[in-house]
Amino acid sequence: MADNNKNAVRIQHEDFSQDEEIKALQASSKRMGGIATFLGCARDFSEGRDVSEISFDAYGSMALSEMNKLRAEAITKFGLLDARLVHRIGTVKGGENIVFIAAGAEHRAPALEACHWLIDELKQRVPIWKKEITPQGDSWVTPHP
Amino acid sequence: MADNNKNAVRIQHEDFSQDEEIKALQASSKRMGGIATFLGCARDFSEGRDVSEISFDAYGSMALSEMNKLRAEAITKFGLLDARLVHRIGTVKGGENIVFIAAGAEHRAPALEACHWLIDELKQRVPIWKKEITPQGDSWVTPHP
Amino acid sequence: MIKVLFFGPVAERVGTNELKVEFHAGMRVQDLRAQLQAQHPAAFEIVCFVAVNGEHTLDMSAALTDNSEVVFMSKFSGG
Amino acid sequence: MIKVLFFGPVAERVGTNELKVEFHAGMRVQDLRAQLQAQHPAAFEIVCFVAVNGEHTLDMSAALTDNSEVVFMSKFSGG
Repeated sequence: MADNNKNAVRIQHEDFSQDEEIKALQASSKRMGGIATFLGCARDFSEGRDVSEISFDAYGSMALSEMNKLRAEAITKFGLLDARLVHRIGTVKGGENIVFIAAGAEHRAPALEACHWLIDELKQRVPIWKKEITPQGDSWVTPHP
Repeated sequence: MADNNKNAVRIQHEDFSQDEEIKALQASSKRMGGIATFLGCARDFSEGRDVSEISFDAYGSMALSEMNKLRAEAITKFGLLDARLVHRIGTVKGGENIVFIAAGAEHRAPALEACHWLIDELKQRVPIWKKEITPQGDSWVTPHP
Repeated sequence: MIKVLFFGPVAERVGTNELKVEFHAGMRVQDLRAQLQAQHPAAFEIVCFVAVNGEHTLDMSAALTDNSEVVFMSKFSGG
Repeated sequence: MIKVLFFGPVAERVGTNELKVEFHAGMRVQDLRAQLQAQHPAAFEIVCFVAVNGEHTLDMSAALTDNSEVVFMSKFSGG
């Protein structure tokens, strides 16, 4: 059931609608009582500097395959009914959406825990890099340990 | 800033749009990098029985005041930029939305932790009661400890 | 008068959402509770929380004032 | 031929997204790494991960096969 949905993991330039993602997630099961989501967005201000936009580079094929693995692992590990992962690439302006994770389960605890785990693992495992474009120049973001 | 928004805590009969809630949350700060949400929905199936709809009773004035306290506590405790809590009352059909929590922070960890804390506390502290309407009859839900 | 409210499963067992109880000087939460419990024992089996004027109250020996709103509540099941 | 790809800050320091390196029998990941590191020392300062044919690889002594795709990557900063 959870594997029917070919659009559950995506890397794309366009923005996405959370209402539509949630509706697609809900469509996978009538037993879903809890849905936890995480939305990462571009801040206008980072490390003391104004940021006008963020551009992304990705090792696309591997990023998609890692995101698919993460989804499958989360479904098994937390007993989810379904999960979705969407990451934007290209250029994203301040305030815009970057990444979206949704985890649906019968009850709230596994949904909430899976969502937290998924975004932490995505940041560790998925080959995508972020560059901040500021009035003072561009710089690749160095992740904190 | 976070307290300007008079609609951030609501108890209502109507459904809500997550996209609109998120947009309102984001409008409170340009520094918001992470938004965690929890959506509770009515399952069609609970404790081995089909559930056609759920009806809610609430001690409305106290429920709203407890939800407002929860929001203020979460903002302080987790250093959030903003948070929103919406709970539906009246009658909700299988698959429909019941409760929505959104927590926004500069970084992801406080947003995710606050969202989990808020839904757990809401269930403990907010005087709302749920009745499952099934083909075999109605019954008030007894919460698990 | 004390206004007593019931919701959800407690209201169903009491058979109403609201009762008025005569106030008397020195009346404490536990006095009101004992009086109502005697009349509605099945409802009070599931009462876990008391709110006075919209605030959770743990102190059953707290004095009530006239025109207070008191709510005897079962475990919450919202969310 | 080995196809070597670079992304993000590593690509910026190498000055290109892709290089071709002659394959030779017995070539290991660490041989390829040493050769490229000598040519692009600044880029390899920030390399933390290696992928071979789209999979994370920790074993630097693993043998490469001809036509492999190898990617030397800095810490990820997606999400």
